[in-house]
Amino acid sequence: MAMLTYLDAIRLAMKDEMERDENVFVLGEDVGLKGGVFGTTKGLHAQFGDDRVMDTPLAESAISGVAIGAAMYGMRPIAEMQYSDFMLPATNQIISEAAKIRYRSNNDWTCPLVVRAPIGGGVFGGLYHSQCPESIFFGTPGLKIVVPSTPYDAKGLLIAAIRDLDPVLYFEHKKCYRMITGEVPDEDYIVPIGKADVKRDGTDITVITYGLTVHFALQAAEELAKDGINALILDLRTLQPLDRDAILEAVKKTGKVLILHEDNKTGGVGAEVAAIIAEELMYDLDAPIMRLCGYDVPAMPISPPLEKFYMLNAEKVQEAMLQLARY
Amino acid sequence: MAMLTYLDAIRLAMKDEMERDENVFVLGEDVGLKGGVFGTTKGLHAQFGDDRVMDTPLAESAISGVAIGAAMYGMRPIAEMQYSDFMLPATNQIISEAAKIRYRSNNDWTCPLVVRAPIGGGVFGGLYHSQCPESIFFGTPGLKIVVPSTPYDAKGLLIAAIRDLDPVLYFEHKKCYRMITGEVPDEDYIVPIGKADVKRDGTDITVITYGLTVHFALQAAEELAKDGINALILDLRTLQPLDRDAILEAVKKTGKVLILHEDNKTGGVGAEVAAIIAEELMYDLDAPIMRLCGYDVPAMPISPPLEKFYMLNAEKVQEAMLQLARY
Amino acid sequence: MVIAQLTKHRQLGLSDEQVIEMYRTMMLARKFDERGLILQRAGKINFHVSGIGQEAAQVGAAFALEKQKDYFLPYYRDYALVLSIGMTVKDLMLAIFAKAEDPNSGGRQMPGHFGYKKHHIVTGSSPVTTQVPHAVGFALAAKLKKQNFVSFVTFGDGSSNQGDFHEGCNFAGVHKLPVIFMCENNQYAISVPYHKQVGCARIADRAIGYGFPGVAVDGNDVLEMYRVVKEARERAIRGEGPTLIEAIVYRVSPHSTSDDDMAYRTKEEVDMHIQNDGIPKFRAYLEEIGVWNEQKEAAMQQAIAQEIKEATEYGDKAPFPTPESTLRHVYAEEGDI
Amino acid sequence: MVIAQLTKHRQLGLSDEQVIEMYRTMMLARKFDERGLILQRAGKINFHVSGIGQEAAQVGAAFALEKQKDYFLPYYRDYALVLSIGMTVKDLMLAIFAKAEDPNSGGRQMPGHFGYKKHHIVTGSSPVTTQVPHAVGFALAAKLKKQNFVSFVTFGDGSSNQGDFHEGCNFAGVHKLPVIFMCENNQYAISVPYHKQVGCARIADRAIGYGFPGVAVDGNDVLEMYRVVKEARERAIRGEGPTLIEAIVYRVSPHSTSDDDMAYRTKEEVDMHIQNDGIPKFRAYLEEIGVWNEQKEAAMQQAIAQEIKEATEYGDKAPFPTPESTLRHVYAEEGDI
Ligand SMILES: Cc1ncc(C[n+]2csc(CCOP(=O)(O)OP(=O)(O)O)c2C)c(N)n1
Ligand SMILES: Cc1ncc(C[n+]2csc(CCOP(=O)(O)OP(=O)(O)O)c2C)c(N)n1
Ligand SMILES: [Mg+2]
Ligand SMILES: [Mg+2]
Repeated sequence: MAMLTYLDAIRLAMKDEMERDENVFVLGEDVGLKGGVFGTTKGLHAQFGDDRVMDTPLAESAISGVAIGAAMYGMRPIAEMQYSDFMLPATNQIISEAAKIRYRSNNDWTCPLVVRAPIGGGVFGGLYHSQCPESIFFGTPGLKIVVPSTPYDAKGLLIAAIRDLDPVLYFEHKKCYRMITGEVPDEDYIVPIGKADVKRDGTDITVITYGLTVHFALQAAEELAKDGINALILDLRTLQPLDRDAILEAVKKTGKVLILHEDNKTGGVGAEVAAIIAEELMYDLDAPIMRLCGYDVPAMPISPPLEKFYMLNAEKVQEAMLQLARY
Repeated sequence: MAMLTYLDAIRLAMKDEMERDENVFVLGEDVGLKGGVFGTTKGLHAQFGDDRVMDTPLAESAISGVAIGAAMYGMRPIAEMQYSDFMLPATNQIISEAAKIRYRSNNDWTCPLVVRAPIGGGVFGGLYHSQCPESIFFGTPGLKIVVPSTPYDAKGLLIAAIRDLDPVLYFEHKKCYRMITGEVPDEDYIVPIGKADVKRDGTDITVITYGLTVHFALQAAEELAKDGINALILDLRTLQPLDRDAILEAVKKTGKVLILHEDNKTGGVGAEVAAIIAEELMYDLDAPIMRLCGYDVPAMPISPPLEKFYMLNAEKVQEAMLQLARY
Repeated sequence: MVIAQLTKHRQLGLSDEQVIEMYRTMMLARKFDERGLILQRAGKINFHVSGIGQEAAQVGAAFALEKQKDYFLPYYRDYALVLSIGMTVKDLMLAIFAKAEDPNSGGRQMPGHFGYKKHHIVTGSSPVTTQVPHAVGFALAAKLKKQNFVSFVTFGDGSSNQGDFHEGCNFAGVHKLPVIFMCENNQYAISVPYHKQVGCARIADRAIGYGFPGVAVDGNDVLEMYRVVKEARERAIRGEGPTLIEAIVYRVSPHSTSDDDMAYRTKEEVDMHIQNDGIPKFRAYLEEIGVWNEQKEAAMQQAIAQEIKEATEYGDKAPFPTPESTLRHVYAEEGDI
Repeated sequence: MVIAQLTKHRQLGLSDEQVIEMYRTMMLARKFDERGLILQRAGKINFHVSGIGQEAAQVGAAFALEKQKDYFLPYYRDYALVLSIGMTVKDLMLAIFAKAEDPNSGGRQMPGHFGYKKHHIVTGSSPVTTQVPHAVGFALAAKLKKQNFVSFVTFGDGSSNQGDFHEGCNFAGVHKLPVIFMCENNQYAISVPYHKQVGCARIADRAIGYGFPGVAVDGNDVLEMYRVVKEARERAIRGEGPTLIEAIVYRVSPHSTSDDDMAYRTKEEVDMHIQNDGIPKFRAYLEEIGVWNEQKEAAMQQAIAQEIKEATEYGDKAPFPTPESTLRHVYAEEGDI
């Protein structure tokens, strides 16, 4: 066990997997000498060289498209999108190609690809360095989507993604990179894709969330515990395929649910989670299904008071949880 | 009043608006001499010439990007995507640009653009000529999204979209083009964006849907009426912004709701509709919120038995409605 | 051996048997294609997209490459190409009838959407030009794994205006990857003629913008196509990077069975181009050098007719996939590797 | 007038007043830029992206175009460009302090994301190269509405590898639209040097693939930039179509205040290029031809320092937007047109 930052856990996962399997390689903008604009590939270029830690031209459709070709050949590419905001030029390659290769070839060809992309705001990045693109790709069958909240999950999910036989979108929250540290095993392990995780058990209300907001929920839960309100915090970890059983079990346990995410509310992952609950547990609910999400604006502005207004935080989450508990 | 096909209604809307406003023009692949691969622009080239009915190079990002530039200047472009499946190369221009121009410029610049794209299957088009892309763009603030089901709505919504001050995605269902005919006023009218429409009133169950499946629901409702089951059919018409009030009212009226769409279930528009209902009407519901949607597979295959298996139809819808009524 | 010295194909290192096989393959593709059109008109299949007029370019290229070693990323008109590298008419018939046994997609995709891992034919989709970056990815794998294969990708003239063409070519140019880009310039993108589609006179010239050679070739000259692609392959294997080849052809058929081309071009124009058909030209060459004659032609035609007849019957009778199979292979299943 | 005959700027049709104004604008941009870096280090602002070393290219181009008539689609290093066409240092300061009064975005966007309809400066985003098709759209509007303006768009060397560059250029080439594409080739895309980024030796050569002229220019030579852009504008207005201009410059600063460039290049390399700075070169020219001297320089420097000081104070003190304003202008509001 070692205490690592979320960022180091991501880097270590790539390092370990590249040492284990020579088919694994990283490509993206500035991933080489610079080690990535956030430092997630620092040191990898020195260890593995130009070919396996490859600086690419500034062209996301090519980064993903070339990675798809290499994956079909049998490589295990990790394609880094510098910011998830800049992943959209690659949408066609990801949704029309990566997601459909196994299906359209009737299982003859496969695309074991990982696309890593930093998401989220609160970093004074303005409209285009702060977005959460989950809802664009969510609901595309053929893709898997994961979003770790802790260093343990970050490493375990990335290793699982690299070893997965299908394309996986790996969204990492910028704000967690250096802010979140935690224990990470030294030995080889994975966090299985498709399994949510109860980050805090509780009896009164259930919060279902993922990514940065997991931490807001946990902080809020500690505060509320002082007033005897016991919150269960379920970290989805995998957005696609959703862990239906874990969601239903977590809701059954308390009968009250708050769905929480930074991505804007309308059409977000939370809508599907709410729909699943409404389909299955109507009569187990003691309160309406509540959602606390980003505002429905194109993206968060950079001006400090506006970013603060947009971003969720422990206080806003606590308030919503309290409201639900009091319902 | 004239009896028109859905396809003619679309063409007439463009013709009338181009006659009314010289800033309106159409651009896209094969929209000129050929009149579009489905014939939606037939005759327009002859009437308005090369410049206003413009064949473009085979490049969707340019079609939308050039249209965005022209719209910012003050033109009213109608950009045709030959199939919505081929709209994905334009995702970055649509989501990063069109949707954010007003917001990011703090209301200084605007983007009054219409993007028309044929959606849906049942036409032996295989994976890439049958898709419903709504869920990719749904939930992107700054965009409006409409999907007509009748000739009346097709013309009225397209005219409203062309006159709208913001970017509108106009999705037309291929299967409706020639199959659906109806009365269309000769005089100028619009169907307001953001307003759903009760296509059939009822008291026992509510079906919320849009596009082709509206017709399946209506046929099924007629059958069920024979057994004394009275279904209310709400046609959303506009997916973004959703007509919250109409949705809630329609559900209140019967207490039982089936959400129906051809797009695959997970992460579809239906999830948001279900979430809204679960948020607001928990205690007015006499049955769990039910969804009947496309399967969660990458896209429908072309082989006839497979396409038939994937596609919804009046029978499948009737069965679901009956199940809900019996609940 | 005097003659031999003089024949172009021998100078190119092609045996008489090989050129005859090339001729047969072009004819086989043509006959399959014509049958496809008939089957569609007869209502036996819903759709056919034709490669008539592009066979010489495809066969010339295919024979310059190494089957089962190089990787092929064809586009929807490449019947002659895939027939040259292992696909059979039976395979193609199973595809156009959308039957379970179709090796391309198990009847899931439209005709012309090729894929067959056994033959290194990479699965393709409908959105044009997405295969170009994929081909670059295969070439990158060759470099990373130090394998001496090349990847070969085709696309149309209109498709060369997609961003993926530019991004893929530049990536390959920067890293000098062993990939051959072949544009089959048939002068139209559905109804849009070349001059309304492409800003420059020759698509081959676009290679200048990526730092590698671009060559325009008469796509009706099968031996010239062979020569140019062979050279490109040798360059690639020597580590000298990509080549862009523009095969100048003409789309003789309408865009597809859904298209009425008389809405945007004249019969005269089409007829004029039919004169340049590469198949009779090549037959004339073979007869001129004495390796072909009436009898051989008749025998071959009969064999081809038989092969197509059997394949058609097989494809027609073969079972459809089961409806529930629609739900399979979205993700790896237990036991998939 | 003997001298006059000889001075390059007069031959180009520029008056002494104009070249002095060009020099002042270059210097103003440089000083604003240096202040931005200081403010960021001082923690007064979060982020600054610098255009140091690209001022001559931008000013030379801007002065060859028509303010408030042509449409400008700048990229994030174009401070000197926007200052040449109506933006003030005060406007820029309001932007870097992200204040409500910022005309670019009301404090919503990062610094360097320009937009000001009054001055025909078209709103820009962060995803690179999306502005290229937009510029083509403005040029298309000029053609459709028979207006005699041109659109002018800039972008970096790395950005010229995006699909939108290719698609936009080809569209403009096919329709011979009045647009000028200017690539500010500063040799790097963040840490990636030109040779790992672009497959060909000269980005200007890519114009061949779109059927219009491409010209590479020394971006430190403000008068040469002026000449080339002026010519391009005249071609565009005559209906002869687009021009691609490659301004060869060097990115003197790190990519942004978040970047440590010493991780991927050496101080020696940077220092060497600082020698070619276009600003002192231009000052030398002005002194040589006798329109400039020490005193004038001192006076100008003082005026600029004063202007920047006042703008900084104004920007610093100006109010932020209200938090709730976050929710506004997603769609047109009552009364918007
Ligand atoms: C991205 C995309 N846009 C549009 C289409 C529809 N479409 C299919 S083929 C075609 C024309 C292709 O022309 P070209 O590239 O010249 O190839 P050709 O058909 O002439 O061989 C079009 C527009 C598509 N398949 N993909
Ligand atoms: C589509 C997209 N991908 C990635 C980025 C992140 N990014 C910002 S600037 C930059 C480098 C741009 O290089 P270049 O085009 O040469 O312009 P320069 O910054 O050198 O002036 C990158 C990769 C982006 N803004 N947009
Ligand atoms: Mg063509
Ligand atoms: Mg640069």
